[in-house]
Amino acid sequence: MPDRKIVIQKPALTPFNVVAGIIVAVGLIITVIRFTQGLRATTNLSDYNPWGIWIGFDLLVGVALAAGGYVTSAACYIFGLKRFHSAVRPAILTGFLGYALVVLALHYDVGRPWRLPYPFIVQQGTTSLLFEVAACVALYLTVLFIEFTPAALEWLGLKRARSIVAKLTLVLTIFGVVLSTLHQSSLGALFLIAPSKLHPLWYSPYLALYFFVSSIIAGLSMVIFEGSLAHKHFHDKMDAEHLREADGVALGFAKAASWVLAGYFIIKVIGIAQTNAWNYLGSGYGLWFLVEMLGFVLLPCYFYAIGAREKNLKIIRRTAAWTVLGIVVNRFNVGMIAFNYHLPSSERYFPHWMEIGISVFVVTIGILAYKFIVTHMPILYAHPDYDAH
Amino acid sequence: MMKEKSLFRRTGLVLTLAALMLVLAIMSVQGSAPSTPPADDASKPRADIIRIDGLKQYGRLERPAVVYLHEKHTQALAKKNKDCATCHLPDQKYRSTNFKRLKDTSKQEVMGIYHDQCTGCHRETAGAGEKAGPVVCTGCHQERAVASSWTEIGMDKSLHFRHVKAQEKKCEVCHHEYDPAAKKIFYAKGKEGTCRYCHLDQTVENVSSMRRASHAQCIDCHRKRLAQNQDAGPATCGGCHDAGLQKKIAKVKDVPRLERAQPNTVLIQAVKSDGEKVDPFTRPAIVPFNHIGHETYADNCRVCHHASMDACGKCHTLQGSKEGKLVNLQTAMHRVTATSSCLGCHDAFKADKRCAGCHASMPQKETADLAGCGTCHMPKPPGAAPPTEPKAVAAMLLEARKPVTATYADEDIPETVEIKALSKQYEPAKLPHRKIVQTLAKNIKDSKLAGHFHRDPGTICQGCHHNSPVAKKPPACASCHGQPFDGRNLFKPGLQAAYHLQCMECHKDMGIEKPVATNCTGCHKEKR
Amino acid sequence: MSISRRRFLGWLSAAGAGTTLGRSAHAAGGTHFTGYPDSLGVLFDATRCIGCRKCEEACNKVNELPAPQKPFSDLAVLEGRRRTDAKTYTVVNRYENVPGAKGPLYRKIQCNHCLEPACASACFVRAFAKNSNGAVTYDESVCVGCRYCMIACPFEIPTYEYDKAFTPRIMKCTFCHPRLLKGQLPGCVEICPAEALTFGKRRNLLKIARERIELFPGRYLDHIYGETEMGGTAWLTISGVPFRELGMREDLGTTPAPELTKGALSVVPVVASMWPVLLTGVYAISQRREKIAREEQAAAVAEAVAKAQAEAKAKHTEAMAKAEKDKKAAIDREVKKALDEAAKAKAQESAAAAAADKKPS
Amino acid sequence: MENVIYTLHDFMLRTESLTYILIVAALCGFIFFWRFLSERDDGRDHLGADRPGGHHR
Repeated sequence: MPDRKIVIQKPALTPFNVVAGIIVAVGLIITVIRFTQGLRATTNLSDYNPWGIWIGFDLLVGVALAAGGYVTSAACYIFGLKRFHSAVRPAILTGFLGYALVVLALHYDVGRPWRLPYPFIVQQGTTSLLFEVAACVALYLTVLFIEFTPAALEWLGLKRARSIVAKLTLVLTIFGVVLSTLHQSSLGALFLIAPSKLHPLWYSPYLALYFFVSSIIAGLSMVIFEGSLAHKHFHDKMDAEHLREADGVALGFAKAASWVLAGYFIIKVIGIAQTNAWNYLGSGYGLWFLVEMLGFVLLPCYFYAIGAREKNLKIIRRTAAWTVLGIVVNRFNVGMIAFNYHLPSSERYFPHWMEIGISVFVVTIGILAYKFIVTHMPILYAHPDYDAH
Repeated sequence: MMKEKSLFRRTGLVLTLAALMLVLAIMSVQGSAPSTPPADDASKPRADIIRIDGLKQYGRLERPAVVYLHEKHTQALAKKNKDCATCHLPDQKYRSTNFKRLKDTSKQEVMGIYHDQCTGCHRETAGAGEKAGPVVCTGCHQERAVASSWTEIGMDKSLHFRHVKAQEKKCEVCHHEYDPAAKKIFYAKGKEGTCRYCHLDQTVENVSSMRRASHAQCIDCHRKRLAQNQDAGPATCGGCHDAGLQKKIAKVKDVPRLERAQPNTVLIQAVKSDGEKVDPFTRPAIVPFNHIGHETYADNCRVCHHASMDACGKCHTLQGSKEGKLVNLQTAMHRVTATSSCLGCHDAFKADKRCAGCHASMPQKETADLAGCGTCHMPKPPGAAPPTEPKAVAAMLLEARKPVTATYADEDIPETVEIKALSKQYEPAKLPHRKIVQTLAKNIKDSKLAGHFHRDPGTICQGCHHNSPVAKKPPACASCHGQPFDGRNLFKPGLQAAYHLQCMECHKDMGIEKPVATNCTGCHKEKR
Repeated sequence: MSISRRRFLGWLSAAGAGTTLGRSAHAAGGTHFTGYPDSLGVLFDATRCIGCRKCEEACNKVNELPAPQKPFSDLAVLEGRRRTDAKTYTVVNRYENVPGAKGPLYRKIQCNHCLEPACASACFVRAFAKNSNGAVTYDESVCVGCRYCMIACPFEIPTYEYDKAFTPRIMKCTFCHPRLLKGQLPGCVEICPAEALTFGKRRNLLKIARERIELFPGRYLDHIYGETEMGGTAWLTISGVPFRELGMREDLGTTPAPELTKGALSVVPVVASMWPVLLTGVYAISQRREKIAREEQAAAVAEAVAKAQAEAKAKHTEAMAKAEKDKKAAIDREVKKALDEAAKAKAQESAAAAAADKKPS
Repeated sequence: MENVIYTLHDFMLRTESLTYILIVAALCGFIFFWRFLSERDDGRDHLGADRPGGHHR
């Protein structure tokens, strides 16, 4: 186990710090413009395209990729797969950061962000799936925060509080799975109300199910993906248990991801059969749909299987990165590319550079926060003073 | 481990390739078909496009039907001094319209004939170093969108007259009957009907389809006459069927009346379903029909005699019979939506610009308005005793029923009408009332049809002054049209809309471009 | 393919969630909703519209919207395709060269005031309300500005004030709700010179539309747009050409918007209540399996210990018996003594072995 | 298109029939895929373990 008290002094002007600094600076400038001149000045949103990448990427992708928290904690605490224990804390942390950033990004997108609590405290639009998403995201962010507190409390040395929270683990995990199931699926169900706008290959009565199942895939893949990144950059922060279990986590998650991907592929095909959308496969959108289905579902399914069979971590890690990209592709398709497919190309949406700037800014903040927390709190190692809960 | 690694790489590669191939396969099957047709002949519309899809009768086509350009082949053969005989074999009397065969025998054989003979000739031609047609499957079997100028051609009065003249009134050259017992055709004088009575869209037993019959007989005759340097009709596809060339076919003005012993006047006769004729003079009103008058308006006999050259009542009996497809006499005469009914044909004239101004805004519904009945249905003449010849009675009644187109005297028609009711922002609109009436009256002056239906001098006023009795001084618009959206009368527009709808709709339907509907000051002068 | 775009929320009802309790069960309960009785509407007759833009002008005036760049009398704007925006509640577009039409055709665009508005169904703060007079109105004071209503609206009507940094509103036609309350006509209806807009109770408008279609079968298509589209709208349209020629979508289906999300919503309580049950069950099973595994391990260890002990005892007894026998059989005392010692040594050995077996547990 | 569907019943008859075929095909495929996925694992792993948490021992 590394001695966490040794702080390695690094030069402040590393390339990473310089790039991150520039991004943050630009992000802050755009923030000022956004909150002084409105969305017209910072986005390419229009009356035809009310949602851009701040929803398509920051919300849809962000929430999907933060699914690692509930997937890992469910595997460890509910399904009793204790050998994945070391993966839980990093997953919870990324989940928490992910959701926090989603909420942060939403402040940019909605017109009057200070009214975000209105659905709960002023008037409840319970018929809206967005209400459900909002409620679940808010609650789940709280759950993730509590789940994450043991690490912070250990860092702060608050033993009593930490032991109270530790006792809540199972309840919190079950809560997390329930809330995640609901809002992950509801993000897909948001589009159920617009059958005339979403391309028939993507619109399906199963949309909610697709989003939920693919969030499991996203969660599994993100844990592998982050694990490999953390291994590269924070190897010195990891304890023996973490290092010993890391390969097992990757192998187990790869096998699970392959299996879930197979199921996902089948339900996608059945969805096409149910809506009888076969004839669209011959069109341009059909080609793009096939790229998604074959390139980002079937292909990773196969390579995960190969990786798990051959115990080849390199393949697994690359496949994980590819699958994460596939999730991005899928969410972009539903949220933007196949959405408004009926409009002439002149009315279609392409993000403004400032929109991209804010999205990159938000991701950068996430990475910085992760870096800070991982270097300061017991995430990649167990605190010597505490038992594993 | 290293070995296994190369295994993954290989499988991955294979999988990727397979996926790519699948994508390409789907693209080629589904995507390419409707996308862009080869544009070789698409530039100029043609009348000679034949879809060779005869194998349809043996089940689904395995490949796309062949789009065959007939004149391209005729011209190519003509250059080599070859003619129809190259492809069309002689049948009993005329050449077969089929390609290199008299009959469709079996799928294999028909397919074989096309494949061997078409590609055989193409190969031969190509072998001789000349430009030739395709020899591979997809060369012929492909979906091609060639612009078509094909239009149907029919024997109208003018064309018929020219044929009669050219054949020196020998009707038997074309007209014939079929004797099913002897399985022969023969000519029956005075029984001539139109081709389509027997030659239907599809070949039925021994009666060939209209298409086949006309192509065999017309072209054969035209070709024979052409060969003898006689005046003859076209012998190419476009000659008859190209929209442009069709217009160049000479039209005879004032075609002399057809000679088939048809009556000048008819008394419409009702027949009961059992064939018993109803004595017209026992009926309260009878319909005299001006046969010779209608002949000038109809392009051919089939306009009215749509299935046989018989009296309407023969099939359309009083109660309806099987031969008349259960359409009874009443319906056959009155159904507005039927083109060959009296009312249907009369109604079509309302679309004329001169008539549409008033008639387009009148309901098209078949009306139960009994006032109009008297135009056709007349009480029997008092003097005519029962045994009088019906045709003579009809002639007598028609003599008494002359078209009238007169309206009120000019001084009875207000010259201008000022519309002040809606002038908050504008000066009163000045309606050139008399000019309008005079224009309308002029429009119908030459129409006998209009003359019969606008018998009262006030009828023409009804175009605007609707829904009130015919009168010299009809009520003002505002006396009916008040506030809009009156809950007690859902269908009546308010005054402003009533004016605008009446004026502007009429202008639109009559093709009067000024004033434009959106140009307020065109009618209303701006208030200063 | 002539199928309706009606969607089947199959998997949701299959999960047993479609048939929840309550008075609102649609098909299953035999109840269905027909909207407010006597609610109002407008019938737009596309064959009557002359494209004068008076309705746009009136709308702008009565709603006190900002003045447009070009005056309303300028009909050149009809050259392009326009839509509603944050400064315009209604626009008229011109459609030239429509097959089957004598001249240009016009179509007015504004909120159709759905019987079951998608915007209201989608709004998570209930900023939209369907009023009993038929108007769908918007309450700016609660709106968060998420723009989900714009996603949901099949007619693409709600617009957003993208220019405003702090107080952006959703902007859309209000059916002149305040005017209706005062007994006045909507601005556009009042001014229309040709009564291309007919105002009245929706059920009466349907009668008028049907009557017009019946009286003039050649002028109108036999369809009232809005009678069933998206579950029906308060504003109806009749036309002489297919509605798609006027830029109206014909593939919207007849399912009202709330019906589209009803299934997904009904799953929420089921997941919320059954997931904890199932997950706790899974947890219990995994715990139990762990416990059994532990017990089995303990039992196996105990058994091994017992077996070793029994074996040692048996060996000991055997050795003792043998020694006894030997003792009796042996004559030589020295031999006997030596055997005694050997037996003792063996017993010690096995005891040590047993102890060694026991230790690792 | 030559096959126009006019009734919901016909539409569902077609889609549901195909769905059942797909389900059967998928189930058969799953068997082989699970074998493919697990055949190199140590012996005890052939049952269950198809949960999102991955395989267990």
